[in-house]
Amino acid sequence: QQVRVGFAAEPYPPFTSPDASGNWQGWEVDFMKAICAEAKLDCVITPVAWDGIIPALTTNKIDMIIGSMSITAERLQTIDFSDKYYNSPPGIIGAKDVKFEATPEGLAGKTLGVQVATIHQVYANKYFGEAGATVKEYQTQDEANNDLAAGRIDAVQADSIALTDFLKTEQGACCDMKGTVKDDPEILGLGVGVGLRKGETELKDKINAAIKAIRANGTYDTFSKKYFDFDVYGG
Amino acid sequence: MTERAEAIAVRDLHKRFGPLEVLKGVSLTAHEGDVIAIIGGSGSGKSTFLRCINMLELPSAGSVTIHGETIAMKKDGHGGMTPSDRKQVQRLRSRLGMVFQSFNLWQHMTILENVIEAPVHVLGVKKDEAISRAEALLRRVGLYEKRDAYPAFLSGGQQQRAAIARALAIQPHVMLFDEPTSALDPELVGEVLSVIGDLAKEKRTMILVTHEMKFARNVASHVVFLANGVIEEQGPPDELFGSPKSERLKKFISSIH
Amino acid sequence: MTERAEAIAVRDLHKRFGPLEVLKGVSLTAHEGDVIAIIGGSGSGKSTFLRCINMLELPSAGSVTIHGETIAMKKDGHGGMTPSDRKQVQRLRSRLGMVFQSFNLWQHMTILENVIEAPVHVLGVKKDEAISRAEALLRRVGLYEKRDAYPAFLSGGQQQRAAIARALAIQPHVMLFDEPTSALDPELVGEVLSVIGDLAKEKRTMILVTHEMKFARNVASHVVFLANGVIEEQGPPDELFGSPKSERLKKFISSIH
Amino acid sequence: MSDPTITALALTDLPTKKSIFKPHRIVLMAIAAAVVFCIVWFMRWDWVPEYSDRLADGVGMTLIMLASTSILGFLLAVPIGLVQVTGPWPLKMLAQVFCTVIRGTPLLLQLWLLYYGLGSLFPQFPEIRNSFLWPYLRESWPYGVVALTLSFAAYEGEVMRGAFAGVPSGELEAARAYGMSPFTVFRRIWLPRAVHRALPTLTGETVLQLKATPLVATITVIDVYAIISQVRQKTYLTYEPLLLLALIYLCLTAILVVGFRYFESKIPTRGA
Amino acid sequence: MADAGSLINWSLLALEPPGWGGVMLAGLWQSLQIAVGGYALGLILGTGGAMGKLYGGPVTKDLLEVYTTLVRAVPELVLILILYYAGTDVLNQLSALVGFGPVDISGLAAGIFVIGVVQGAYSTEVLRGAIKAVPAGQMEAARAYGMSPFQVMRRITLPAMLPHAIPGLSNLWLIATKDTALLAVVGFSELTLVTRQAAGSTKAYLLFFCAAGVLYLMITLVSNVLIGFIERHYRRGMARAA
Ligand SMILES: Nc1ncnc2c1ncn2[C@@H]1O[C@H](COP(=O)(O)OP(=O)(O)OP(=O)(O)O)[C@@H](O)[C@H]1O
Ligand SMILES: Nc1ncnc2c1ncn2[C@@H]1O[C@H](COP(=O)(O)OP(=O)(O)OP(=O)(O)O)[C@@H](O)[C@H]1O
Ligand SMILES: [Mg+2]
Ligand SMILES: [Mg+2]
Repeated sequence: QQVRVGFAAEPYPPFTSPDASGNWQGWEVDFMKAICAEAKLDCVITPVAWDGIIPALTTNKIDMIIGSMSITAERLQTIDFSDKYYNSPPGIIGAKDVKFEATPEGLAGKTLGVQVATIHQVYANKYFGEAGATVKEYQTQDEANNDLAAGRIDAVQADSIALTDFLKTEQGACCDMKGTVKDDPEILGLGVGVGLRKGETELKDKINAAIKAIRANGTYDTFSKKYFDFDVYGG
Repeated sequence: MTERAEAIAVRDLHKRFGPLEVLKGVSLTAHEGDVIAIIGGSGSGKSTFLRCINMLELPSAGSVTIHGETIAMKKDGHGGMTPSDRKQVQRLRSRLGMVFQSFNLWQHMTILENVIEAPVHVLGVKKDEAISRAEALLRRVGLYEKRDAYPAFLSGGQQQRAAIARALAIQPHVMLFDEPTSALDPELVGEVLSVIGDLAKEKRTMILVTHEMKFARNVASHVVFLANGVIEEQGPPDELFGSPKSERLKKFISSIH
Repeated sequence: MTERAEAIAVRDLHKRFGPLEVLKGVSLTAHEGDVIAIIGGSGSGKSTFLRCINMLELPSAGSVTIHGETIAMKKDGHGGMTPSDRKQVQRLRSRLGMVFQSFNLWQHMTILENVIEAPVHVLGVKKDEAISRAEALLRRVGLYEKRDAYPAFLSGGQQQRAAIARALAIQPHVMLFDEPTSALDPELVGEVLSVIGDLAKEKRTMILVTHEMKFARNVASHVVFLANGVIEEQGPPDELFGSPKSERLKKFISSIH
Repeated sequence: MSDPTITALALTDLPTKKSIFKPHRIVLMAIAAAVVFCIVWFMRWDWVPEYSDRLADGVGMTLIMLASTSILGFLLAVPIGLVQVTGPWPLKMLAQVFCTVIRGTPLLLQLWLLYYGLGSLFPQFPEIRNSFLWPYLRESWPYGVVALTLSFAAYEGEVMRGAFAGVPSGELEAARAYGMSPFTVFRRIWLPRAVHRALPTLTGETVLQLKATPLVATITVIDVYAIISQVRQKTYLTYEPLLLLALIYLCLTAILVVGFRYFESKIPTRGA
Repeated sequence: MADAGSLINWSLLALEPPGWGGVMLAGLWQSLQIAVGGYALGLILGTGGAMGKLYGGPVTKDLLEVYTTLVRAVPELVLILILYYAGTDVLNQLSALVGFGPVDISGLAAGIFVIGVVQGAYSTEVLRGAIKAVPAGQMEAARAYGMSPFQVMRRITLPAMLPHAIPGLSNLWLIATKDTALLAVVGFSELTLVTRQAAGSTKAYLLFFCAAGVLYLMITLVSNVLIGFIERHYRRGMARAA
């Protein structure tokens, strides 16, 4: 059975990013390979625009989403999720020479960049937008980071793992981590899961079983070590 | 005249455009070798009559018989008629060689391609054979050297001669000419008329609408005067032009000269 | 004739287009009130002569004097001449009212706007004043009702009358007409000629190139026959048309009639 | 781009239906009504009231983008067209290269090149942040305005070139014959006449420009397209927001066309 | 902070990894495939559409009018989004109705479909105008010599309208090549999107966007040369003045 796995068609290191030979690589690619091998699925990567990835799933263009997508109540109304496979608290970064806190007060009057169709967009609009920050929405995370480096925006909210990775790059040298945001499970969800069409319980069961299996047999830890020196699965 | 076969017989042809009845019952028979000239004032229905013969215009009533075969017609919903057998119409059309006032050569084909088009694609003649016949025809109308030129680069007279060659190429039983010279500059009329005159001498069956009275008188075996949608008078040219009977024809002839 | 002031004097005008010498030394003087008709075969250089007068065509040699003021010219590098003072040319041009064969009305302006354009933007007349004068002129050429129409919606004759009003609006010393009726359908020629005839009756100085011999004979005070780039013959119209001396003129006159 | 192509690409005339009440049309309209009913009834539209304010703002942004870039683009198109007709050869070359490059590459790419390409230079040249332009360089709309303006100028520049070249020389000659200076000839006759000639293609070009505006949403300008994108993210609806968006553009186009037709009827272009 | 020299790190464009040239060329190849496919599909739809608009029944005419009006009034970007999702959805539901499972539509097919439907409306209008420019007498002469309606179409109407259609069709081709860039917005890996990915991964935005611009420009310039040949070939029957 062939399964089309939807990826966001954009670099999102260290999870998914295209390399110069046109292949995808990163932690989530390794994760996908591991569960597909485990569940004996013939998986093909199908890049889709991030802001259209849920419609692509519901209109049958892809069969599952592996794209650091958090399991939220809102998304669960439209699609289904597997169990979580990693967790990353949202963080906020900003220029090194400007000091502020990752709180509504700290961000008041600042421009905050987020990627559209993410939990961060929802969160930032609710907590910071209300408190006087300008929330600017980007189609890709990479573009938000780029504008932060360019100085067009003051801060970016995203996965702290992805942000940490960005801060390590040449471009990210401009900025530092201002902290993680106050939790709101309602919006921020319960970790990242594989997105699935509603009603496809058979596939969902296979994937849940596969996640359990690779966690249990050490495969998960093996490929995670290549990327992280901490437990990405989270608590 | 009676011993020769009937080439075309039109019986009681009516044609109306909406409220306007252009032809009010016209009958005409052309036998093999006849050269019939149709004359008449502007708007008298000459072109319409000619176009009804090959069904470019659908008659409202009446029948058309070509070489003994009557075109099968059926009534349509709107008080007119349509041919009941498209294939028959296409077959019979290919026995009529029509030459238009405005030549209507196909602009995207060379002269030679124009001439072989219908033989090859309608009659199914082999291309080689069609070409050799076409070249003979073009030589006859004096256009052999222009065979690879495109129509737009020819003078009006040359285009009309090419159109005549094109019509002859399907070896028609009857040639139909609709004012073949009236779109030409006066100095080019002669060359076309002389080609048509040659065809008349060969006893080729022809029906021609023309405004060239002198020419009609010289080449026609029979002249038909159409007025107000009916044949007002007809007969041999000398009789018709020499001693016209109807007032209308008298007036028409005097207005022309 | 001599007591009247000189309106235009052209002396020994030469004009060549590359190898072709179109004007080979033409001199002509028009006094106030003269109506000079220039006639001649096609290609004889009539238009070129008229266009040299207001420097739309730059003469190769010779001089043009308008109302006593000679246009200052200097040699250019290529064996021709150019005006040495642009402003002078512009000023003198505004004393000449040119009417073109193809009207050349400005299509993006109404008739009234066409007529007030040069007075307002060249002569600096106030707009109100220009309008009231323009309306008077348009009334005179019978176009008052059409003053707010755009040229494209007028007949050729109406357009040419509007063009005459436009030329008159700058209150020119001399009116120049280049075949003002030859782009018109025959039935529209009359209305334009009658307007020009009226101007002639008022003793307005005019130079007109025309193919209308009858008209030239009636309105001109002086007729010039141009042939081969020189003035072959000139004189009062009755003399010139009545008893032409040169062979060329005789032939020209007979070919026209 | 020739006029027939513009007409093929952009709606320049509303379909005129002489008689709406032909039997087959009544049937078609009944079917259409049924389809509309199904769309309204079976699809989800409860989000519309919540977003109506923002949609109105978005439409406003779209219209501002359209108006400003069309006007600026047109102003730029005039010199571009002019130098191609009479300019000295370096200017002529420059204008031709400009038109070829802009018309030969996708607008989306131009937008991204301007916005992200320039943006990627800022970290290396921190002095830019201190320049007086920084308040504008920070924003995204100026990039949209520049890209759309250049695009309009390139396409309309070709039209203007034809319009300038096509003004009958006799009319210019008449102007000179009445003593106008070269500049007056240009100002009073050549330019207005060329603009007049270019008018008939302006409807099409403007509709094309309207159709190009949603691209600015990809560089974070909040136009109506961006608002609809937000709706799509929020509601997870696939079709409804897009259908509404299509309807909005349809209406905007119709209004543009009707408006231009109205103005055109005031300025006769028969002589053009 | 990067030094200015990294702006023109040409090795990033190398064909072999770690250069991104190969990926860019693959994107270009995708773009060209979609452009050619979409253009061809558009021509087919356009030919049918033009015929329908000119010779079809009243219902056909009205439906085609709706099609061309909608496509010409709504931005390509919006149409592409709608068609991209709706196209496969509708197809899937149809095949479900007939009893087949969901059909697997490749991204390439979806891209061609989307561009083709948009181009179809444009071609309809271009071809309709071109056919109307052929004098009616040409078709009448063909009928008078006994050609069937289909033959008239194939032998006379279509070839005779080509010289009139070629300028418009050439422009449509250039637009098709540029419209493929819009597929980047739905995440289709054509030239513009892979450029954006390459730029994002390497941070050499200017370099990659300019390189892509050059590639697009090359398509246009090469097309223009070819169009010139084609135009000369098909206009040979037209008088110089025409
Ligand atoms: N398709 C048409 N629809 C309506 N009226 C038509 C049509 N074709 C011809 N008519 C009318 O029928 C009448 C006869 O036309 P027809 O062309 O047969 O005249 P004609 O004798 O050939 O005239 P001419 O010498 O000017 O060619 C005219 O009044 C014409 O207006
Ligand atoms: N701009 C030009 N360049 C080259 N030759 C020209 C130019 N203008 C006119 N000529 C030539 O000069 C000659 C005289 O032309 P002109 O227009 O003055 O003749 P004309 O007497 O007005 O003739 P017509 O009665 O036909 O108007 C012609 O042979 C013409 O070809
Ligand atoms: Mg007739
Ligand atoms: Mg002349």
